[in-house]
Amino acid sequence: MSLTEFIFGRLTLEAIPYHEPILVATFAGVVVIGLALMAVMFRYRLWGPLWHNWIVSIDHKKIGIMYMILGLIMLMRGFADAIMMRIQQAIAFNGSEGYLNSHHYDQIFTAHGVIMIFFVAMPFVTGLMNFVMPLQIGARDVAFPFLNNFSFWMTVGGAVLTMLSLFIGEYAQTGWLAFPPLSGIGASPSTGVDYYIWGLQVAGVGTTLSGINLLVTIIKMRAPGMTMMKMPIFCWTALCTNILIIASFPVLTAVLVLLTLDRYIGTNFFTADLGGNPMMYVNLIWIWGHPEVYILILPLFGVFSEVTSTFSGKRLFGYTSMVYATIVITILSYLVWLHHFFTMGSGASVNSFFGITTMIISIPTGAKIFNWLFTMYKGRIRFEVPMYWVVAFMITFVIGGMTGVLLAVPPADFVLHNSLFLVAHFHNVIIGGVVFGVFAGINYWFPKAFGFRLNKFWGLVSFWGWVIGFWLAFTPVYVLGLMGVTRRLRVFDDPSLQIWFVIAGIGVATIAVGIFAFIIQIAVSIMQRDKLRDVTGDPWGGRTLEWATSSPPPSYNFAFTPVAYDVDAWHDMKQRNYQRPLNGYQPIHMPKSTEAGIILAALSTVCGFALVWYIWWLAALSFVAMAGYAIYHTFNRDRDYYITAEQVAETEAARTKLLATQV
Amino acid sequence: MKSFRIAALAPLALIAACKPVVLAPAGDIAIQQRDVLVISTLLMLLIIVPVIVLICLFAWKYRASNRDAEYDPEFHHSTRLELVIWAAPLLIIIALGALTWVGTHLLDPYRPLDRIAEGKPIEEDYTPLRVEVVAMDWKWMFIYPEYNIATINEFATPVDRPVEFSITATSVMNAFYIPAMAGMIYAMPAMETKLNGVLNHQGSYDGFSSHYSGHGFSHMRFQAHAMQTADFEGWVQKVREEGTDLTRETYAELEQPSENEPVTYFGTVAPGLWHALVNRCVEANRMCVDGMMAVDELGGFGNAGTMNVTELTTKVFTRGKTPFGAAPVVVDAFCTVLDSERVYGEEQLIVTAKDTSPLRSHALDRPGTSLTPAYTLLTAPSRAQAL
Amino acid sequence: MSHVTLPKDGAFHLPEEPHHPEGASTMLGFYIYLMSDCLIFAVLFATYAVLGGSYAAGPGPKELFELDLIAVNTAMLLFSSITYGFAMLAMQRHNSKQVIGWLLVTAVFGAAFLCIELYEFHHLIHIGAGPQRSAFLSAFFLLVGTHGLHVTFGMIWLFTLVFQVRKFGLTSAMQRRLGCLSLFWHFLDVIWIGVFTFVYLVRMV
Amino acid sequence: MAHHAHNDAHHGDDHSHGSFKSYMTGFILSVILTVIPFWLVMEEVLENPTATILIVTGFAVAQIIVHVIYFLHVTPSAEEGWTLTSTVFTLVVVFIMVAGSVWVMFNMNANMMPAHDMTVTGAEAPEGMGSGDPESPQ
Repeated sequence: MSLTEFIFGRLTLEAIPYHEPILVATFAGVVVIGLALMAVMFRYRLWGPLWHNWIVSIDHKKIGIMYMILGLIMLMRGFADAIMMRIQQAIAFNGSEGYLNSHHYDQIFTAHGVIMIFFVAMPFVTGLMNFVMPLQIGARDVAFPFLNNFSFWMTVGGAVLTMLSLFIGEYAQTGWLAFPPLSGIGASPSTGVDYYIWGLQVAGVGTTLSGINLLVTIIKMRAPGMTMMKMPIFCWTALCTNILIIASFPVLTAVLVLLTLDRYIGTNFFTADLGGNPMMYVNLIWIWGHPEVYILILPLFGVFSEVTSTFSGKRLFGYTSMVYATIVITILSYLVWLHHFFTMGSGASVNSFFGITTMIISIPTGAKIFNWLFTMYKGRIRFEVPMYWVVAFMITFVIGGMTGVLLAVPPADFVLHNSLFLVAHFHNVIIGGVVFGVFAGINYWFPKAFGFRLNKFWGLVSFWGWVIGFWLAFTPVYVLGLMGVTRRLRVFDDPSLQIWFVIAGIGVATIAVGIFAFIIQIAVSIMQRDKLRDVTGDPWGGRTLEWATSSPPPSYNFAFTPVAYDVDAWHDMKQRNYQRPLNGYQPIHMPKSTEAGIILAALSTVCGFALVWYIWWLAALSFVAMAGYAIYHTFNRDRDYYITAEQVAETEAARTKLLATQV
Repeated sequence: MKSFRIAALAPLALIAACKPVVLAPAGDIAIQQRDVLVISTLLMLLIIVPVIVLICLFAWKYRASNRDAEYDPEFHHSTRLELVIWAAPLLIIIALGALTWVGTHLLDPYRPLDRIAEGKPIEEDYTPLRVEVVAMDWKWMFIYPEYNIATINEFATPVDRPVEFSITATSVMNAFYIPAMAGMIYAMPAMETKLNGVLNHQGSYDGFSSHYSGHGFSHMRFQAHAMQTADFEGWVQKVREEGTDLTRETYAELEQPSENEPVTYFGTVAPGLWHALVNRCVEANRMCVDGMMAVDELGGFGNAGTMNVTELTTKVFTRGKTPFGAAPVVVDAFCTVLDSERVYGEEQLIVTAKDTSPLRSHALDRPGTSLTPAYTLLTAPSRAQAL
Repeated sequence: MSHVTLPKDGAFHLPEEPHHPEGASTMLGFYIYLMSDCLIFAVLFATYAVLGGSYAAGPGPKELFELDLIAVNTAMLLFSSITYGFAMLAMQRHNSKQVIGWLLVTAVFGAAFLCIELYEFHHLIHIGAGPQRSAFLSAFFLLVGTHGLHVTFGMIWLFTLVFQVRKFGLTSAMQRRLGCLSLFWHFLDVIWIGVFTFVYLVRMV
Repeated sequence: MAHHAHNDAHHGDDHSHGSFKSYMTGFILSVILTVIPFWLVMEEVLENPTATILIVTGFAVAQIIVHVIYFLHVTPSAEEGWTLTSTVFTLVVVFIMVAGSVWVMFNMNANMMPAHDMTVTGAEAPEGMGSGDPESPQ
């Protein structure tokens, strides 16, 4: 081994893809934007505030917001991948190879899937839970505030590793679940799969810990009086989501470890030669993969419930059956994983068992749809932006649900599996469920987070862009699926397919309008913030506790710990003429910010990078540093402080003054 | 769903360009699968359509500006309504579940056909056309053991003759799919999947891999020709005449990754090739996977099993050199009993597996759990005799 | 906090800041972490169950495993469990010297366990039955090795705590940490029951 | 099982820590439950391997329960029952995962693994065990 090999592992200058014009242009763009941002930061001396108020902050609200920003940034990347794929598929006909070679194209669809699930949907979901849930249960923060910060930065670390693969080396060319033997060292000897593995492992640690954190928060820190059956429904869905996270992400971790060992030390878990069995990988990864689907959708079910009930001016219809439906979905989601590989050939009995369990899940899900429907019934529906998203969701999601149940019928799955019909189905439920829900949530809670509403006009432009774009993009994909077109194809022979891909491309362009309008919506709203200001803290006539405090909430959330007597605790308080206390404040015990989270996460990211490139000394060094720093951190006993009663009084007095201007 | 889509897209007048092969297939199995698909869709539309209508209706009727609509903020519970809410989807799912159970068993790809088309049951002494399919990087190989011929990227069958595919892959996972004929099934290295199907109409149909398998995946396509019996005989003759010999050496060359492979014919096929390639022992001096499994079932090969490996010298797509650990190895075609005796002495026994019951069968009639083989222990003299 | 008594007058807030003991959630949080760790082991057990018979014409358990060694190993871990229990009892009596003493005894048993395991692994690799030989051996090394790795981290943690108990005394934070390590240590023993039963004993019948 | 550590104001959690008696009970039970299966297997006490496997498994389950109660102190009252709930939930998931994987993989293997129902006798040996190549033995 030469010295350079020792120092740099397999990292050489060739790893930088300067021969790929698209990547070079992207890189140049990133550098320019990055430099501009840096310049702005220095110009306005923002580094200090950014570091102290955000990066090391352990305030669950700020961490929640940072998760949302991460999700948004990664959405841009994932969406850029989507556009590139759509263009390639729309032009690669009649002998044309399109503009992407297979090496590049295969990375794009892999990255698109991984990024959209792990670094868009997951941060959005975690961010919403982080921001909203502690407020809804009347808590001051989460159970383990430091861990929360650490989890966030681990998620960022995973995203960084994934993004690095754009400019140093390559990403996996295996599809988003990296089935071996294709992801084995023989078929994928380069760094792609290693980036995939370590990116997910680093982010996975963050996800699991955040799951534990939020679960314990819900169990331990609910406001007095808030029994389990008086919890807001969003908290229930968050509870079940976090249970699913805790009970499924370890499976992903373990199965990726198996793949890692096959790739790094030549074990034989999934190789075909020495007794290994690649089907075991498929089996295990879907044991994680199916609950993951519900991790993504359940919190959004909660969002839809809150939004429907608020804007219909009614209590949620069938709260109890909603709760039980959520619990049933949680447990059933562990019994259906095989429907992802009916066509692997496990035999009729196994297939029909898993097919039927899958269908059973649609019963509680159907019940939920009906519950929302009857919440609207005899309500007084105010069509603000979040409510638009709800109605669009309900219509879109039932169709996505129907095609999903269709795919759960094994004989039908045999002709539709891996086809574009399947692709259309899961985009139908993930865009129609998760993305619509996230936008409903953002529009709904934005005033809580920042103290002013989002502009309605641009919100509606964004809404129509997404909804029309979605149907325009994915109806043709359904049709193509029925025409027997399979997924992940790069070039096509049959010219009659082209028109459908072109329509799908137009649809994606329309979605782009929706995304762009969302950014404009935020920018316009910031400019019009005085006009859109909400001083009441309760702009929508909300029903749950988060609307009881100011917008944005103070760092301690509630000056006094609230007491809940009803599911709609805040609505109950308003009904019974609750008067906000104006004196008698107590000092509040709060955790202190710490930089340990970002340092540990940075070290693990370095460790992951070193492992990708076989730079063993760096991997060992960063691992030892990580362990050492973690131990060092346990010696730190300066972890909390008190917000004095005077400071609380001052903050609350300012709010009293503001509220007075309103009346 | 379909009518919805048609309605949505009718103005674009694109339906003419749409050839939904999944909805209008040419093979009996695919037709039955299509029927299941359509029936399930209709069953679900029973509930989906009213729900969508109600969503629109309620959203419109109870809008805040409509002051005429009843407003009852306390209406949040109704036992009767909730019973209906749970019961309605439940009933649909019960119907669908029954359909699924029956459909899954009847249309199991492992199950031999019992009819050629609707109203045309299979006669008793009918043997299906056996075709052995190999998913390679990135092309398809079809071996016809009856005729001892093979092709690359072209498949032909007589119309109305049931076909029994045995499917495997050389390196990574693929899925074998002729949408017009029957559903797909995975093709995996060291595994053998089965698919039964039939084509009822003369013509050429698309076939391809429907599971992403690497860079050449997009071009991994072939034509499936359904021809009249006489034409099929002619086709076989053509393959025999135009084809070269498929020896183990030719096969080893074919195994190397290549894209856009043209249609190629082989007039003869090396004996035992299919067995060897499924069991990953085409190359000399490799132990076959089934042999390994037979040994494993009897508890492995003992400590002698630590020395019956040899370094993997040829480049194999599925294995590679890892940064840690020794170079990849393969199991030798066995050290002989004499080798074993030389190293481990007399008491090391070689055992052989014997299982006369069929190991696998079709889903409907799997013969219980007869997976335990009977053991035959060979003593030293009989071992010597055996070898 | 849900167990705080509600104000009798039906007020919508608590006049006093409720006593919110520091780290009240730590033990539950850690227990839930252990449950997630348990699922990692479940995957490894499942892998062993599925691939455990694939010897690839190599050696099987009967040639490779030595039950005498495993019995000794099991004893080591079981002893370390009870000595850790004694450390916890000493902690309840607020006797930090005894706590440290019992922790060190626990560490000795833990180290013995690790040494025996390393010896076993070394022996297997030496005779050519390393994790690369067959899927069975891959699954075996990974499952037993992961358990061993956990014990190793437990040891590092244990020494950290010995040091911290000396430095800080048995503060409530230290008691909580000792409690967490107690859960971790006994949890590893529970996993080991699965290992010696399903990896070794059952396969030697 | 003792709960005197319950609601100990010093550390504020309600996780009990056990007493000398409970630890010793657990330890002695564990020793018994460990020694018997080892003895059964090492001395090959029973003729029937299936019976041995079942008994050994039974002892393992019993010992796990003993550990969980006496060492991990999981009881219905600890942490308001949340530890018990999470333990039960975890066991359910573990069961689904392990049993499900074994069931699924058994079916897959039965359907797809190459058949090896051949009798290895002299003449067929190279065909079955070796590569089928005439010069197979080393």
